[in-house]
Amino acid sequence: MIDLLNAVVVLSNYVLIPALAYGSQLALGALGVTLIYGILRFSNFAHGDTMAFGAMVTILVTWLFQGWGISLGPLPTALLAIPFGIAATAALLLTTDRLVYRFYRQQKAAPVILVIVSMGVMFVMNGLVRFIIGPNDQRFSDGERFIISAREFKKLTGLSEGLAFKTTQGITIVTAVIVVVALFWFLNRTRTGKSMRAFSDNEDLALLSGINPDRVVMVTWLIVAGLAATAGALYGLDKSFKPFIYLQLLLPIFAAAVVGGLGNPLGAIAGGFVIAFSEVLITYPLKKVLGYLLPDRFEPDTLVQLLSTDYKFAVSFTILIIVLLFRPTGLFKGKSV
Amino acid sequence: MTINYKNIGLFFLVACLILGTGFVQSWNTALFILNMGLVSAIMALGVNLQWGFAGLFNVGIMGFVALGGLAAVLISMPPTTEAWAAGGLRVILGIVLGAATVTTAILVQLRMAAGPARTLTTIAILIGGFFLYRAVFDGGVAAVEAVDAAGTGYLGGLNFGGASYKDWGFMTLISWPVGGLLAAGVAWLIGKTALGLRSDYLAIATLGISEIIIAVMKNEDWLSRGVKNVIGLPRPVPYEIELQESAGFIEHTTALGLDPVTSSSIVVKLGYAGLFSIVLVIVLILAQLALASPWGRMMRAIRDNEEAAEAMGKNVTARHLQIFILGSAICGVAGAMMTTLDSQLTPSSYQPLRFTFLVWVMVIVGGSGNNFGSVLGGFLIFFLWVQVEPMGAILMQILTSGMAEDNVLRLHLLDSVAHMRLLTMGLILILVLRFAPKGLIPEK
Amino acid sequence: AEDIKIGVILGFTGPIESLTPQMGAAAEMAMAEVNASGALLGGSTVTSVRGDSTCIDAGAATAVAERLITSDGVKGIMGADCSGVTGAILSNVALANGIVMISPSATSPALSTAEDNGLFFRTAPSDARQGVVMTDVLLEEGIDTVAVTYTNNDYGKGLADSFQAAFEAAGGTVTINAAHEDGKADYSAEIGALAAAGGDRLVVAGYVDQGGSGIVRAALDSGAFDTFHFPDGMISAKLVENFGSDLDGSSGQVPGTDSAGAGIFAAMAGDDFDGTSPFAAESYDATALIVLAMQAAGSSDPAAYKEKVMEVANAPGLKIEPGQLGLALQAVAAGIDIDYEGATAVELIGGGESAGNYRQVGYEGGAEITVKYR
Amino acid sequence: MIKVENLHRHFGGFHAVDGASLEIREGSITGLVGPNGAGKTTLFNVIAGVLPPTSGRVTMAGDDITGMSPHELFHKGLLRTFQIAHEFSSMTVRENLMMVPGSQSGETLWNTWFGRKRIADEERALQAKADEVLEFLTVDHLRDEKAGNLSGGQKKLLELGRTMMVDARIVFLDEVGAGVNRTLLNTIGDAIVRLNKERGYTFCMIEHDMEFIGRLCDPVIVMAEGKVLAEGTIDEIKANEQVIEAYLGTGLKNKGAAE
Amino acid sequence: MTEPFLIGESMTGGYGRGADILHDCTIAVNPGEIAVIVGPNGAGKSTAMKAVFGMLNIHKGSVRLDGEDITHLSPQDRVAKGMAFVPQTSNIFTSLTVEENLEMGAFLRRYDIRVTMEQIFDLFPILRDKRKQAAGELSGGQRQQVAVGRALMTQPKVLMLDEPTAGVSPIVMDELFDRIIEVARTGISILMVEQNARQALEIADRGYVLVQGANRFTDTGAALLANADVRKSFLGG
Ligand SMILES: Nc1ncnc2c1ncn2[C@@H]1O[C@H](COP(=O)(O)OP(=O)(O)OP(=O)(O)O)[C@@H](O)[C@H]1O
Ligand SMILES: Nc1ncnc2c1ncn2[C@@H]1O[C@H](COP(=O)(O)OP(=O)(O)OP(=O)(O)O)[C@@H](O)[C@H]1O
Ligand SMILES: [Mg+2]
Ligand SMILES: [Mg+2]
Repeated sequence: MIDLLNAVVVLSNYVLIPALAYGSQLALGALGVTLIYGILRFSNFAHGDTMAFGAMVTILVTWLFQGWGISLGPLPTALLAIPFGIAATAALLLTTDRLVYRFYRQQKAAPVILVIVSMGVMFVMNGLVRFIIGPNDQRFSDGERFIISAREFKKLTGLSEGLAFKTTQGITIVTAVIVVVALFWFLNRTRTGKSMRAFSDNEDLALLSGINPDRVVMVTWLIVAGLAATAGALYGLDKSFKPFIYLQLLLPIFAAAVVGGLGNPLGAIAGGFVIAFSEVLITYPLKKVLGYLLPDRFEPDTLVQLLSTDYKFAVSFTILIIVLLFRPTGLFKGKSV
Repeated sequence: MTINYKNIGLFFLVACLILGTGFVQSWNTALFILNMGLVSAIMALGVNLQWGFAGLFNVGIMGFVALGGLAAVLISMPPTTEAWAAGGLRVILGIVLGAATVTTAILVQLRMAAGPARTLTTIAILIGGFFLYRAVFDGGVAAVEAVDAAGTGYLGGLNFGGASYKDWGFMTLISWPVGGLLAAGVAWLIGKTALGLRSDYLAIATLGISEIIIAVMKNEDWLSRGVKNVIGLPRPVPYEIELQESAGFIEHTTALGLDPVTSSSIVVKLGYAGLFSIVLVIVLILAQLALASPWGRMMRAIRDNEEAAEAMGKNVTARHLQIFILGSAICGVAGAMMTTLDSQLTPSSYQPLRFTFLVWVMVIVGGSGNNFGSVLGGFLIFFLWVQVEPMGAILMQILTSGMAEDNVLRLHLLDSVAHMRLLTMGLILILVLRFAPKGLIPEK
Repeated sequence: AEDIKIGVILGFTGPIESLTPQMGAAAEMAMAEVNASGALLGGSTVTSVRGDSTCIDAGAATAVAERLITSDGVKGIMGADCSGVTGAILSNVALANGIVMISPSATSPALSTAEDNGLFFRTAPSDARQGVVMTDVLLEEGIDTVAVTYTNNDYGKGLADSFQAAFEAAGGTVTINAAHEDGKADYSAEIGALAAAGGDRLVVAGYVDQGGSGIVRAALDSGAFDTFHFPDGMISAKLVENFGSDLDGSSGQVPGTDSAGAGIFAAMAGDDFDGTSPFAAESYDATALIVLAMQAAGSSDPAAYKEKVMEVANAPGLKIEPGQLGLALQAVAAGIDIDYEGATAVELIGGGESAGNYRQVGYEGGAEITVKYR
Repeated sequence: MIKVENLHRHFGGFHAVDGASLEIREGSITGLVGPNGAGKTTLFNVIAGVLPPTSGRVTMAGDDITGMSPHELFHKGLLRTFQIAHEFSSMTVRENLMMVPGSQSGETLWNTWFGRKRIADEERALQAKADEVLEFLTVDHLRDEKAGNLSGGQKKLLELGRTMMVDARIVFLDEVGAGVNRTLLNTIGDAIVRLNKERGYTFCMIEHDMEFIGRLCDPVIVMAEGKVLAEGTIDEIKANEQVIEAYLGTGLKNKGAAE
Repeated sequence: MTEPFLIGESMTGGYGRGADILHDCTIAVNPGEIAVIVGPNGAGKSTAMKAVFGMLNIHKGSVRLDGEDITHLSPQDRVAKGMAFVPQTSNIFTSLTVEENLEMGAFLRRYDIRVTMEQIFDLFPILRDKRKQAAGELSGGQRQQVAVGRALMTQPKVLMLDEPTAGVSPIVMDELFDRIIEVARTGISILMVEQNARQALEIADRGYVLVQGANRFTDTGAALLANADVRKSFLGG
């Protein structure tokens, strides 16, 4: 019995919780990507760096607050600073749209042009962030690190395996779920949300219905700013902030958005979990778990690992491709331009 | 006809940029840009074939380029005889077993009637095959990798020149078409499975596959030393040192009043430029002929509306596969050429940003759907890629010129010069597309 | 008197971009010192020309090196940083143009045997040596089972392999030797695998700015490992800053000596940059060696001064510490043999690489302490 | 010519075609009418291989063609037009027509490189043919215009024009008349009859303009709710109570009041 | 002569930088009237409609609504002024459900749209069954019904329809014309393009025959129907 519990705890600690948290992080990023794809109809490569920008502003404000002695008790002070991050990101995105994207929208440029333009924007934002805060790691987390740490858990339960659950993991998971539900509701139930979908479907006809395109675009960027800054800050809190990483984060984020079905918020979260779980689960060596579950005689002396972690990306992409083969526009019937 | 002047003007402009580099900076740098521009132009042609002609959103270019590089190693390096003796056959046997397992499984799927029996047999074959494969293969790999891990530790290639393998530089030329074939083979596999996907879904699938290819090249040390890199590939052109030591060469250069060291590297680069130009011209002519023919028309029709093209008797799936393989093969050839130019294979230098997206930028900025646009884009963007670094520095100097010597902002700005490289690239990209939203030489 | 240009090719952007500013600053500090003395080749000056190696993109790195050599006319290269691009620049550019390269941080064993025509040196030791030192440290601490994770490049792989070989030969057990990719968003899978394999200590052969820290963070958070062992790429003030007392009980080693030089160097760096940042001291020394060799050869021609590098670096001769470059230049000019010790107790062996002195570190009360030198 | 047996096509739980059986006689011009959403277009799509049937069988001159792909069917001489025009919008009007004929030697890569001469000859012939068709459809002045820039009706004409580029055995026309000017439509009707008489093409056409159907078609098949409701001559159909109720209606109620 | 409620007067213009499509073309309609435009394919009927709705730049002539010059207003401002338009092609939101399509028609109306929607469903019963289905999955005729329904949802002052009956079955077409008459009777101006020209002209107060972008004949519907020339060349005899 104890063995069974230990096995469950090991699996939760190294597979379930990390994958849930990582999946939520991906989902938050993927939501922004998927929203831009859904409404403005292009894959935004600058999203990773938008997240970095939002996180950067949040960090700067957090430092300010920390300097003033403001804190949130057990919760990270950064939560207080996120609204400022969002506001700054919103300003940045609206400016970018005004200076860059609007021109191509009016030209009715092909989506791929926008994709390439967004790469240009990515380079510029990337330079901007590194310019302002530098290329290095920055730490800004405070408050309680853990809801429960491995050591406490062991003491509490007397089990030989520990289970750690970080505050940031908790916040991320909760936020992701709330945001997905809210966004889904907003897009499918509210007038503004529907008008945004209408705009993405048929811009000319949206005009004929009296929908104001500028407003739709603005609302989209505002929501994206909220998502990007929140996602960026939460990611930075959980791991650490480093501008370069946000660029790397883009790949799994896109994968999550695509496998879930582009343009669909529910897809983004499903996609996030698919990617996260396939990375963590397939490469997890079962040695310890089996060690608890099987009688001593059968205890494995190898790692019992299906594939080495070298191939964790390969695994998640293989799964992605298999999913797409059966559901060509993702789990939740996404769009394609 | 005016449009033609504009295009010639654009090519002239790029030529001037490269020549200008030669005059202002150095001819070596100019030739380096020229050579990489030639290779990039070929890659861009491959991508243009897929995207511009057929609308296939392939974001896995990096993988095909890397496969070309792999071919360069597999063809032009000497075999590691000890490694072959230690476990070469076992590795090969392992691979054969693996392939046989998959083939048998597929055959079972095709031949047996559907039902639990078939599923069970397939699973049994796959699992049994997997363990058999691992048992045979892993041992072989361990043996191969144990052979002088720091120096070789891999099976090596097919260059039988022995100790003087470096003199067999023509082997690298053979590796170019082989790189194309290797890429084509993998493209065929991918195409068979994934080409049914649309737009961005195909994109992410190809992106993933290219990451998988790189992962394999990074981690399978027995194949090409993984992240330990293979350096010192033979060359199809003479070595600078040889030229510098050859009496005849020194005589010629001094007669012309040139420095033998500089001229040796220029001569070598010109050699590469000649070889690359031949390939580019061939690919360009073939692509251009194909585009301006009923075949090109059919491809454009498929790109415009697959359903209607299918109804008009065009086999869309087969055509997509054809052009996907062709475009990928061209990228493979270019990849082998690039590895030849670098004379080394370093898997970790294959980054999507550099090898996939930069090529896309070339195609789009050049003008997708237009072969000359792709060639122009290849040269121009690579020129920028190299030159934005000094440009970024100049930009910073201009920005800071008015500030006091110890101005904090000035120091901060100068500190961040290195980050201005990508920023400058981004700005230029945005500006170019602003003034030529359909690319510099748009499709007609 | 001429203005001699020296190329400083480091990855100012890319995966080790947080180390390179200090390295570059150290190199330029050496040049400033030389210029201040006015003793070089009858009043010549040296100027730094920076180039971005990107650390990973061999193509970009060779292009930069090419430009520095052929258009800026540099007479020597301080760099490059990462082993991959260093090999590329060496075989494609430096060899062809006959330019001397002294790398402060390329540690791949493969570079020991690369063809170099006597043009390539490094002030960092080969990782083959570090593997042995690491084994000694661990076994002395009574650790005989470890898990190893390395950054998946030639540095990490080379180090992990040489360590595993040395450790197992000495009777230890490596439960798992798994790679991690730098710059990835999440290391849960890697930590899962490492934890499942188990071990008394986790050896992290990575970069502190990169996946290395991510791995340590994830391992600590999930309770997978409490103590670690860090090779050179991980040891830095940053590590302590990041993890504080969580590291207590961990160990590591980094190229370094108890020579007074290291301390002097750190003091010289003062507030300008962090003198204890990895490979900053090596960068200072690499630059110094180039200049001193020029002085010894009486010429800035690489073909001439490449012969002198080993000579000025090794005994016998007048020992030279950081801050004494002016003195050294005068001594050489006066025909006195010198033995450049510098900030890292430079001693070049074999084909021109650092012999490899290491500082063994431990962690106590949230601080890094020096246990001893090896 | 074409025989459809107990054909079903479901979308999720919805039965768009629900057990339809019908026959298109060789050499006939068969009309297919029925209320909006009766399943006519879906039926076409299944026959032409665009949609796989849920169940049922389609044969062409005795050969089973169920589930064959559209391009294979094209080469068997089965052509179709689309109700919502599917022009190749970035190609010129003339290119839209010239791409149609199958097995052009210029569609093989090898020939584009080494068989230029043959291609040039073929192209000339194709071009002449295309121009002839364009003239007939009164859009010859637009031959170098991008097809995407055509007016709604012109696009429909182009749909029709494509089927005139090759020798077909059977042509399925899905509302080619909708949006086409009536005077021109009459000319088109004449051409259809001519092709039918002189070249022996079989036609099957969906149309809501009863006058047009009446002028050309015999027999007329009426579909409703995925099934065949009636079949017969136009007069029989017009007199059929069920058809009137489901499809034809009884004319304007308000007409008088408007004037 | 008093000025008509809506008039596009002497409009000359074309698409982008291309040649002019419209040449001095005039279209007008009054409240409670039905105006019908007929003409051969490519005559510029749809172009004229778009010009009136401001989706195309005209460089000569003007558009006036109720005496006010609206030549330079954007389409969406014209919607706000009470104009509604059903284009000839891509006239529905394919990825939105039928119901959402209708809601979008009433985007600018914030108050009770349920009643109007019920009326639309009564007019086109099939749409009630398919209200939750994506409009892109509908049959051709059903789509057309959605498109017209969307415009009716606006409850406009001017309703502009480009070939509303293309592809709809006879029974629905009759319903539709009936409805149009009803709508006109409530004082709304209706401007439509039709290829089912004879039925359309029968109910039209004004008729315009457009050829190559210019007015060829302008008269009452009945008069045009009676004109042998018009019948032969444009109405199919
Ligand atoms: N992809 C689809 N998904 C769901 N339902 C569909 C789909 N395609 C068609 N339908 C439904 O199937 C029914 C038949 O459609 P079809 O297009 O065959 O009608 P039709 O007879 O051609 O009508 P029309 O005269 O209006 O063109 C319609 O009710 C339509 O809503
Ligand atoms: N977007 C466009 N760009 C350029 N030319 C266009 C465009 N749309 C239409 N045209 C051209 O303008 C002319 C008039 O087109 P319009 O759509 O107004 O015709 P129409 O009278 O509505 O015809 P139909 O009855 O076929 O719908 C046509 O010759 C067409 O080729
Ligand atoms: Mg239909
Ligand atoms: Mg029209």
